[in-house]
Amino acid sequence: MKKIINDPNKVVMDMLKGIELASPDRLKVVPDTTVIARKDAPVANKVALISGGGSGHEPAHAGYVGPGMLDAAVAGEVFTSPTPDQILEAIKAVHGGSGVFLIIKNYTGDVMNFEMAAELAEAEGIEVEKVVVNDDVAVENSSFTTGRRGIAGTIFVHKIAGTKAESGGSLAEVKAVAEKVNMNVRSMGMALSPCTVPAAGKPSFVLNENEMEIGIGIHGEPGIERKNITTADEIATELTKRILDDIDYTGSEVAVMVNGLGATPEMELYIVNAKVHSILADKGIKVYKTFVGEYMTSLEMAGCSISILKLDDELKDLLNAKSQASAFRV
Amino acid sequence: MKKIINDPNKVVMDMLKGIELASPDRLKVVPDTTVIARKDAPVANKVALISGGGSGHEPAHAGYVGPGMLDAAVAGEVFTSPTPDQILEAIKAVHGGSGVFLIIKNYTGDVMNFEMAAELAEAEGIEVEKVVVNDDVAVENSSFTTGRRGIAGTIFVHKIAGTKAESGGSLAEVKAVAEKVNMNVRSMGMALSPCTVPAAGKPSFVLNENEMEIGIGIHGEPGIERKNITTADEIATELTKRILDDIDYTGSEVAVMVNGLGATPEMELYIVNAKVHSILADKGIKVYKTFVGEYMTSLEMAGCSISILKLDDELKDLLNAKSQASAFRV
Amino acid sequence: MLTTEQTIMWMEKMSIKVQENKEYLTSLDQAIGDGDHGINLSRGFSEVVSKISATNYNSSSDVLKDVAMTLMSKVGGASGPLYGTAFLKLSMALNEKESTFETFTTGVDEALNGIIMRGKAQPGEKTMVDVWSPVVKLFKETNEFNSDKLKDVAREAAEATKDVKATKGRASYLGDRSIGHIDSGSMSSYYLFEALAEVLSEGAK
Amino acid sequence: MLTTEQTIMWMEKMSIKVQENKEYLTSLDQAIGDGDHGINLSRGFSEVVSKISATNYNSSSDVLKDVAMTLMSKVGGASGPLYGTAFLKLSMALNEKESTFETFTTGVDEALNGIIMRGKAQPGEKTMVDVWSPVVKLFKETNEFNSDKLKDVAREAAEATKDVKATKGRASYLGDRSIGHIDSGSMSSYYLFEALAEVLSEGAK
Ligand SMILES: Nc1ncnc2c1ncn2[C@@H]1O[C@H](COP(=O)(O)OP(=O)(O)O)[C@@H](O)[C@H]1O
Ligand SMILES: Nc1ncnc2c1ncn2[C@@H]1O[C@H](COP(=O)(O)OP(=O)(O)O)[C@@H](O)[C@H]1O
Ligand SMILES: [Mg+2]
Ligand SMILES: [Mg+2]
Ligand SMILES: [Mg+2]
Ligand SMILES: [Mg+2]
Repeated sequence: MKKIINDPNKVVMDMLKGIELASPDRLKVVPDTTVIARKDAPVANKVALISGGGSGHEPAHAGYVGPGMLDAAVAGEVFTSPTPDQILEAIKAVHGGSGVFLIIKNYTGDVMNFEMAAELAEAEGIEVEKVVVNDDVAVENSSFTTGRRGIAGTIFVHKIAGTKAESGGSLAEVKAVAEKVNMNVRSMGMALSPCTVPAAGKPSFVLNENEMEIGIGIHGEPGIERKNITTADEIATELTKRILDDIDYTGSEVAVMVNGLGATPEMELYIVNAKVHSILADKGIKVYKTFVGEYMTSLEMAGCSISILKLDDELKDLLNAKSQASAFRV
Repeated sequence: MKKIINDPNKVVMDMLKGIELASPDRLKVVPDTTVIARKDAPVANKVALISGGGSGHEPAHAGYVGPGMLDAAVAGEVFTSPTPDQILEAIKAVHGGSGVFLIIKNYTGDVMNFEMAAELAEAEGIEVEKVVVNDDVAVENSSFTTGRRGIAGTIFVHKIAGTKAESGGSLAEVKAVAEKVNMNVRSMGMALSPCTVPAAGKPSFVLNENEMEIGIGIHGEPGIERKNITTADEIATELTKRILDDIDYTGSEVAVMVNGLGATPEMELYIVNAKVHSILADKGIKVYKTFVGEYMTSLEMAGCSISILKLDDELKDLLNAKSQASAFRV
Repeated sequence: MLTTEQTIMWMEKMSIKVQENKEYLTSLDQAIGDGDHGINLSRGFSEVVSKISATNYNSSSDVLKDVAMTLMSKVGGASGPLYGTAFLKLSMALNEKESTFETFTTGVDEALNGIIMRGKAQPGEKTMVDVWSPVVKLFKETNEFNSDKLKDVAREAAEATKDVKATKGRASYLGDRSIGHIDSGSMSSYYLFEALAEVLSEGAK
Repeated sequence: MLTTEQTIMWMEKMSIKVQENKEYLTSLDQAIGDGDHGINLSRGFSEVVSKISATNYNSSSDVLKDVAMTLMSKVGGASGPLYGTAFLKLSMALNEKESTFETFTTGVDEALNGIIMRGKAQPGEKTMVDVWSPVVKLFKETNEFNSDKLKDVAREAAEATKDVKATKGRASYLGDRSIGHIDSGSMSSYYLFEALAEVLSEGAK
């Protein structure tokens, strides 16, 4: 394992220190917690948004804290959902009197820990609502199983629900628009190489020189299928097809996100982006806005995911508004 | 070689297409060139700024094109300086009547190609000035050799000179402030792993599991020294020491950039940042602004560089002004 | 059936087993999950041991309540809330009651119900439920504690998860590719019952 | 000394050598540079060959001018401007003059001066100058073309760069670690003179 770290068991605390020092005017670590909050939190009379999950997905989630997006991000250990007490600390730190909205990615651990925190907060009289994001079409959406995962499409929820809250939306309105984004966003990813959890010390799986994993998650889990590596165009085509098979985007306007998983050069993401645009153009789907970069990573995994969000006028306006989070530019 | 590409010999063209499609409202590819320019170029009566170099350093340089930074970026083949004719195309595309300013990183190839382009432009009656950035303290600054390289500190030149030009600075003023940044910025990098030029198909060098290279450039060249890998704190200490040995920053305010070379998780960059801040605090050097992320990469190299810029009031104001380039947030 | 001291010994033994098998548990989770189960439990149970060794207890129930709260706030992921809930239910069942085989049986039954309530997995979905459920059955079907039987049942149940296709937890994302690997949470649950068996059979000597 | 046809053959031969040795040149550049020299020249000389095979020429000088312009606009990096300048100077020296051994000698001398003017390297700094400079010396010291001598001098000069510490070009960043590797641009310059020697000795047959 080659990493620029001090102690594999202290990476999260060390990172949080570095994040706070990088943006002392904008962010703060809530003392004795793993919570990064807006410097000016709690913001009175605004619905407060909280997201989070395991660490190792940077810039998710601290990079999305800021006016127009999240009020706080809760960092768990690497790839491990944060615990209810930490999430509760976040809730208490940002609650401004208009309720708290939790953006949860659909993993058993995340859902349980956030729900337990919500129960604890409600016991203290704080109104809490949530959305469970499940945009990953690699996994079947069945009520008999864990269902689809939440991956990079979650960033669109942060942005759109965040802007709704910033512009005075009520808890119910924020929840409604978050659900709407979740209903309309689909993602799928692939990897060329695995990643190594610092405390584990060895890669999560092994791929041969000619292999790739399709339908990868963001926690170093193996994907749904192992294949011979093909061209960027074929990869973009396969991922996009799986997404388009899942909802009908015909005739609509969309936002596209080509997300790098950590080690993929931006050059390659732009090459994928070119193909995604040409596929969508061929199908008469109009791209309203494109995001190319690292938004939701999996440590140093090489690979990418594609997310497509179907837009209407409300979503366009909310997506387009300026945000001041460091990792999301519009 | 594992890459998400179509044809190793067409990566630059494919990438440029993807960049243009991602930001059709802000950027354009000058037809039949490898030049990315501001959509509204040429901007009348503004000094036009051009940077560029080999590809593979993304977001450098197209990510810095936008109001308040560059007017155009010229992309060469991977790690290969662009040719004079392409640079000339960029000059002609952005020249708005107040002269053109070239930001060149100090590599023999870049300097020669940009200078030849400048000569051609001057022959066509366009006034051209330049700065040759050489911030890398890994290499000795000798007039008998090629001298220090230009690496991530170049981004500070883009921003500060760019804002000077945006706010109406003359060609001489833009040059003066660019020189001032170059005089006051120092950088040094290290790598945990090499990178692979697509057309070469194999990595530029090999490092054992316990080795790192100190004093690495941004083209997959070996560094100046190979060592056993140590902790993030020791790495940050070594790089920072080399920088502080080179200029006296005592009592001054500085901007810090912790730059990822491509495959390094943001988590690790923040861990390095925490140590850099504590070193500077110990020395009584005040950090005015911090930038952590991927600013000047070397394909999928794992590693980082640290840059420190000594600030005065003029540089602070220019650094602080908003820019609309996609890869640089203030 | 379980004294305060034995409860503490149970947790200490479990902690040792988890540390010793940290890499094995992690490698099981790497194969079909995200590779943190050993790390998570090792962090959690060392915190448990430091907590309970620094505190004086008057009952098993109090020990188990601290175990529950510590796991809940130090483990995270899926296993944190699940083990946390299990120990909380067990603690509640033993609260202010004499610790007999019957109360303990009720306790593990309620712990299992807690896991099912939180995680919504049924037996056969390749989760720790697949170990807890036959263990509860064993407790219910017998009327005194049998260390060897407990170990056998738990171990066989854990190993049997190998042939199951996961439909809950992270391994479910793999579909058929989850077959052929033991579930990490089932293996750690086996260690838990093995530790209990060892503590109680030592006590019996 | 060099007919228009021979000039074209020279470039074709050079292009073949560069394609054949593309990986070798790249590996030389990987060791102490950035690993693109073979790629750069292969791209450049295939463009040269397509350009000159699609054009009719009346003189060596015109061929070489197109070679220069093509390399200048297709190679980039350090070697693009340097080879571009070299061919431009050679073309200028041969312009409207009879191609004799003397005019050609003047041409390579001016090409070398062009390389030095652009790149500011002196002999002994581990760059292509280390090959061009003994080659020019050979031309000046003899009064007729000698294929074998030219090949020998150029090859020995290229190989001798192995023991030199670089002070110009990218290899200079490595300091002492640059010793022990042949300079890639010196090797490609050797191919250039080898190609010339082969064309002219074939012509001589
Ligand atoms: N819904 C569930 N019900 C019961 N147990 C579960 C459930 N989901 C996961 N588990 C158990 O948790 C274990 C994984 O724990 P751990 O790796 O610590 O958490 P995570 O999956 O969040 O990384 C699995 O091996 C499985 O036994
Ligand atoms: N200043 C210089 N003068 C003469 N030749 C040089 C100089 N710098 C570099 N070279 C030559 O150029 C070669 C490298 O070319 P190439 O790899 O194509 O360019 P780059 O170094 O820009 O990647 C070196 O091997 C050396 O022979
Ligand atoms: Mg986990
Ligand atoms: Mg080069
Ligand atoms: Mg796990
Ligand atoms: Mg080179």
